[in-house]
Amino acid sequence: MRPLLTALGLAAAWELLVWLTGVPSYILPPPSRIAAVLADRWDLLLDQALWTGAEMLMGFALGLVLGAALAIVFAASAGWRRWALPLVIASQAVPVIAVAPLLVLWLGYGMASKVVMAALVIFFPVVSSLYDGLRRTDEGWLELAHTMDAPPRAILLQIRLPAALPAFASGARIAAAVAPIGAVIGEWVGASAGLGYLMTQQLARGQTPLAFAALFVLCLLGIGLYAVTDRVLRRLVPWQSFQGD
Amino acid sequence: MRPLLTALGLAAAWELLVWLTGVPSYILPPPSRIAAVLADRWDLLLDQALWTGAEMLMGFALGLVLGAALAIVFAASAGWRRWALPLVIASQAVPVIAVAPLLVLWLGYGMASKVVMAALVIFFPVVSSLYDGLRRTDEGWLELAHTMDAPPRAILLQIRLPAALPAFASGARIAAAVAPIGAVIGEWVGASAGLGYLMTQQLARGQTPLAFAALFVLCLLGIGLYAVTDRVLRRLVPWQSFQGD
Amino acid sequence: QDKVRLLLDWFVNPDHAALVIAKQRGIFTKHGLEVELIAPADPNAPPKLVAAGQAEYAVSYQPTLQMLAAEGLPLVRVGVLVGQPLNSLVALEESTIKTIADFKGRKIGYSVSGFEEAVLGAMLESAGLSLKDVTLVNVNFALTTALMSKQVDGVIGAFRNFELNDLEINKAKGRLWLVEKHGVPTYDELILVAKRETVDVGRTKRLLAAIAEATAWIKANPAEGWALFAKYGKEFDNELNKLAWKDTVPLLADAPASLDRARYEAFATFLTKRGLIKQAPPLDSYLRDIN
Amino acid sequence: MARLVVPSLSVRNARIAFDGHLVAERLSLEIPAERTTCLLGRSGIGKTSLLRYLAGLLPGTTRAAPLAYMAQQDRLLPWLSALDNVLLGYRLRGDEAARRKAEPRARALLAEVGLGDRLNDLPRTLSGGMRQRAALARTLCEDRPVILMDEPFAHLDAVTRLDLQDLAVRLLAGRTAVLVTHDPLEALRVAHEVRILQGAPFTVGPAILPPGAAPRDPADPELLALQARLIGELRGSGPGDLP
Amino acid sequence: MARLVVPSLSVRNARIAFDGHLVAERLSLEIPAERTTCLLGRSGIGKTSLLRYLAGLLPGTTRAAPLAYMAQQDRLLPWLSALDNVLLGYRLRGDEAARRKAEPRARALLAEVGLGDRLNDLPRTLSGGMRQRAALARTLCEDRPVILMDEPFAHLDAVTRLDLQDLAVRLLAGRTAVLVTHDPLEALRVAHEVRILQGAPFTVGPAILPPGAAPRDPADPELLALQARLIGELRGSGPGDLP
Ligand SMILES: Nc1ncnc2c1ncn2[C@@H]1O[C@H](COP(=O)(O)OP(=O)(O)OP(=O)(O)O)[C@@H](O)[C@H]1O
Ligand SMILES: Nc1ncnc2c1ncn2[C@@H]1O[C@H](COP(=O)(O)OP(=O)(O)OP(=O)(O)O)[C@@H](O)[C@H]1O
Ligand SMILES: [Mg+2]
Ligand SMILES: [Mg+2]
Repeated sequence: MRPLLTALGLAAAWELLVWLTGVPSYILPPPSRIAAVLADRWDLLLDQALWTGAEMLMGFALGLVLGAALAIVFAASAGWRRWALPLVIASQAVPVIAVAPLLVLWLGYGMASKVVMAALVIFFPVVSSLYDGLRRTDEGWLELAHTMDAPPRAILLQIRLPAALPAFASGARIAAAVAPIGAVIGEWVGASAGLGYLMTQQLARGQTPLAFAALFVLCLLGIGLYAVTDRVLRRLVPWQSFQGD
Repeated sequence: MRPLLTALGLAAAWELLVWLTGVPSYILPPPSRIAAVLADRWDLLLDQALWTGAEMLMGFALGLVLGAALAIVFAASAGWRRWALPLVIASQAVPVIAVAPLLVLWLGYGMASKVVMAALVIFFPVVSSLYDGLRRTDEGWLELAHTMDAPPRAILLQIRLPAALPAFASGARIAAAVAPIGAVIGEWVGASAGLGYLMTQQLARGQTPLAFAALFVLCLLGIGLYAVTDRVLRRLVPWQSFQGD
Repeated sequence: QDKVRLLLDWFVNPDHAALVIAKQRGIFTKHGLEVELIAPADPNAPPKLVAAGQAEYAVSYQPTLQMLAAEGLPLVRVGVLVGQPLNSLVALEESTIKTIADFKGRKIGYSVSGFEEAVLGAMLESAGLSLKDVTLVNVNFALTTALMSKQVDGVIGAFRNFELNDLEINKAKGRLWLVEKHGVPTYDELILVAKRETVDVGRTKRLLAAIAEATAWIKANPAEGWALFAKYGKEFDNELNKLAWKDTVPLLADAPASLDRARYEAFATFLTKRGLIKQAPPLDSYLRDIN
Repeated sequence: MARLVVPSLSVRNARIAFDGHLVAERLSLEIPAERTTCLLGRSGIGKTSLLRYLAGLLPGTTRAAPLAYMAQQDRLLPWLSALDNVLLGYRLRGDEAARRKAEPRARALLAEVGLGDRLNDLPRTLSGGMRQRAALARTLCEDRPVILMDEPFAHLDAVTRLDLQDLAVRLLAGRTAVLVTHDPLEALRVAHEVRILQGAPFTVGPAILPPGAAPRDPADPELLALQARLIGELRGSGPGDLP
Repeated sequence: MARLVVPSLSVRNARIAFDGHLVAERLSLEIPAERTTCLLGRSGIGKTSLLRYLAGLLPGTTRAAPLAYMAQQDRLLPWLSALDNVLLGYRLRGDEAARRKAEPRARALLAEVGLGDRLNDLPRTLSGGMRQRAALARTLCEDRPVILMDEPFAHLDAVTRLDLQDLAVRLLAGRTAVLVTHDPLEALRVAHEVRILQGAPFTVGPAILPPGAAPRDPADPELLALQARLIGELRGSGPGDLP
């Protein structure tokens, strides 16, 4: 109920904004027009949304796994960290147009190259947050483990990792929110399908309302993934208290 | 010394990769060719790097401020959170091509529109992490403040906020790493200068080595900003112990 | 049946009419080809991928081919889809810009193609101006949007068969300057390229024959052609493509295998003079006459 | 102090439970005003829960009057110096004038608890007992009519403990104080009333009134006799979970 | 136990300092093997630091033998149940067979400290004293030749404390144990040797040997006399920071 009200309120505010600022509708269509397009072309949008949703989910899953694995490796080994951390940071500065041909060359035009590109965007918040969490473990626990003759591996997996789960959750939340744009960026690689493709195609030729309808669906995907992730993540850390709703 | 060794090692690995996979140099130039271009065109690259660097720093600063402010607002007010948090999440799903015309309309082709676009990418990790940190304050401290009749504002600013600084630092680290791509994305909004602009141009002309030289400089900007941010952030939380270097 | 991957230059649009119709009507199959059309998002990637062996053919542009050839990419032109420039300089009719000379001191938007400066420079010089007299802004793909919202005073890189229609749909009228009439040598807008070492002449012949046949059919049945094209994908069935279709059909090359070497010679000279290529590679290194 | 109304605290028909786990039921209790009441009871019986009930920290409870609550953990803020931690209440309430007025008292209190030369040190450089003393100083500096303290001297050595008991008696005079402790002798030294919690769910025993004025002499045979009685009562009163 | 070599601990010419703050210098100390040594000393004098030195937890130190260390804080892992916390050492060392063998002992120990019905509860649902008891069980479950404990009974009521002292005496027999406490009587009840830390930087006084076998009767007049002597020594021996 409440989310619906919020959505309606936001749409009204937007309609008002368009009306007040007099933004032409080929730049920012009013929600009423977007709604009309949504109603009219929902089959097309649904088709593309399925593509993008699939890319998004796969990229998210891959990003989470890859990010968590890398963070653990970094926490475990100073050697790896020294070599690979700069690479991981540098990877975030790489625009898709520079690597798109490379990805196609290695992975073909199919979904794989798109998912990999999406994961490249999505994995970083996870690595960074989790690694951050892993390196600020409570000293007391580490001392305890140390006096227990725990091997570093066990300390990492049984103490530092669970202790860093809230940090992981933080990173995963960011990852969930950027997953849709990751998928859209991925759509630049390889063959054309998906909401990002539809948007680019429509915008390039002035079909703004349809493009914004696609954008709206994309935003819904993002908010949905975030909401689900947020729920699941809270379960992940039952010993942690949360303020707010 | 050590970073230099790392860099050399990585370059060697890359050269080997290019050599082994036989990737054509118009798709992935070997570091030796990029180095040659770097040496040859450093003045051009420096010019563009200054632009992008400026956008990046301004976007980063704006992103940090905006992100921190929003997180605090969200933590302070359930009302704002309910309305604006979905918007903030949705904002991360918006590709630059959809908002570029709007930004240009409102801010013109100057630096402002690029910085705003960059900030839009950069601010999210900060909001999300900090807000996450703000909502998992130690219950004991909250109880203490409660028995002390602290007004919610004071609790937020004097207890929850300092306690969430490590979370803020986590977000800021991610923000620092994505700042360069933020700037490049910003350059999509009608640029005529900058590394991203240069890259697009050179890739279109088949001048891949120069494009990758620009990419290399961009990565350096990213790693530099990350390193500096990381240092500064550790100072920010002197009471927190850090494992690892 | 030969399996062939053909990379389009961009998203599917009426410029690709012959390819789409040949596929839809089974003309490729008739010529013993099983063609997969792949639309990328980045117009610059296809020729590189062809050079790297990731596809047999790509749709590209003459100037792009010549620049890439100068950079040493092993590409050859094997055919043509649109044998004349589509590129043009456009301003709003309602604006004060009536001649190219009126652009002095104005902003011109473009979408990176790699040679916009060369084309625009030549056009401006034909009117006594130079690139220094205007401000160039990369507006990426939002050419008409930038123009209509008056963020720029003109755009270069607008396709004559598209952007005017786009303006029209949005209730604006454009004024158009054709590049080839204002100091730019004429060239082939859309061509087919293949990898130099691996061109299969026989197969290419069949491909071009199929395209020629499709083109002929389209020109004979434009309305039916549109209906077929609109069925290729839900996203292609829109007002703009419908209008553009009408303007594009007459421009399709009747003889895709034809080759005008002089055109390439002249344009190479132009690119060299404009500083986009240092040294023009020999024509034979990147042109392959399939006939 | 004079300006504050010092209330008594009363619990009426209270129920304390944590998801299914019942700690107290139909509990009624009167804590007299301007007196120090010590609570004794086996570990895990519900002393902390009762204190939190009185402090209005349990869901559905409110507190009766402004109070200072010293928890079982020190709860020092790691980013504030000892002095700033002691002044935390004043900083949080944002009354700059009050804070300035309280500062000399905070310094004096820290000196009295033996941290006069550690004013500017961060908590992480303090020993466990020092942290507890800082928390004690923070609680006493709050200058509230009601003061609730949960094992405030647990980490202090025997001598320091005696000194700080004296300090507490002095500063708690005229306030309504509830003090949880595990040391019967400590309870007998400082309290006007001692109460024993027993059983699960717990009930609160009748008030035991040690003779004379606090702080009492721990070697007083009457006190020692009372101590033996208290220990005896505790022994037979576990929450049922000790063998 | 028999299989383990139980070593004595020795400190030779040690120096303990925290950025400039000198805690001990030229410290030499012999802790006898298979004996329980109790350390007494004013709050902040350096007991924890000495224990950490012995545990090899201070920079530049190493420990002499496998040991179990119970810190002043309980250090329970919040995501593990009480039982899993007690078995933490075995889980960490990854020896599944040993863990399975230790589990019945862990359960028994938890029952002995009164947590027999809280095996599967998370630490956050336990009271402060319960947490301390769980930490005690964890330390004793480790089955090490050397055991270091920092105020292990601080949060326990008088009765539970006596019971657990008995438990500790029983389980520490044959091991080298060092136990920091603030309660002189507790030290006298359980220790073979009691040592007092005094001064800043601290020195360690001569070993005081309570008569008879532990656990001793706390009402024994000889013990009470010794207690008075210890308190006297403590009183004159602050780290110089108490007024
Ligand atoms: N990490 C640290 N940084 C700086 N100073 C420290 C640190 N740890 C301990 N100290 C100082 O060393 C001294 C001894 O501390 P320690 O914790 O050993 O005392 P203690 O005898 O255990 O006291 P308590 O009985 O209060 O636990 C104290 O003055 C303390 O402030
Ligand atoms: N948050 C909680 N969730 C579940 N159970 C709880 C919670 N807090 C306390 N309890 C339970 O309530 C009972 C009373 O706990 P409480 O902390 O009040 O004991 P206490 O008398 O203060 O013990 P101690 O002397 O050990 O501090 C215990 O059985 C404890 O496990
Ligand atoms: Mg308690
Ligand atoms: Mg200590």
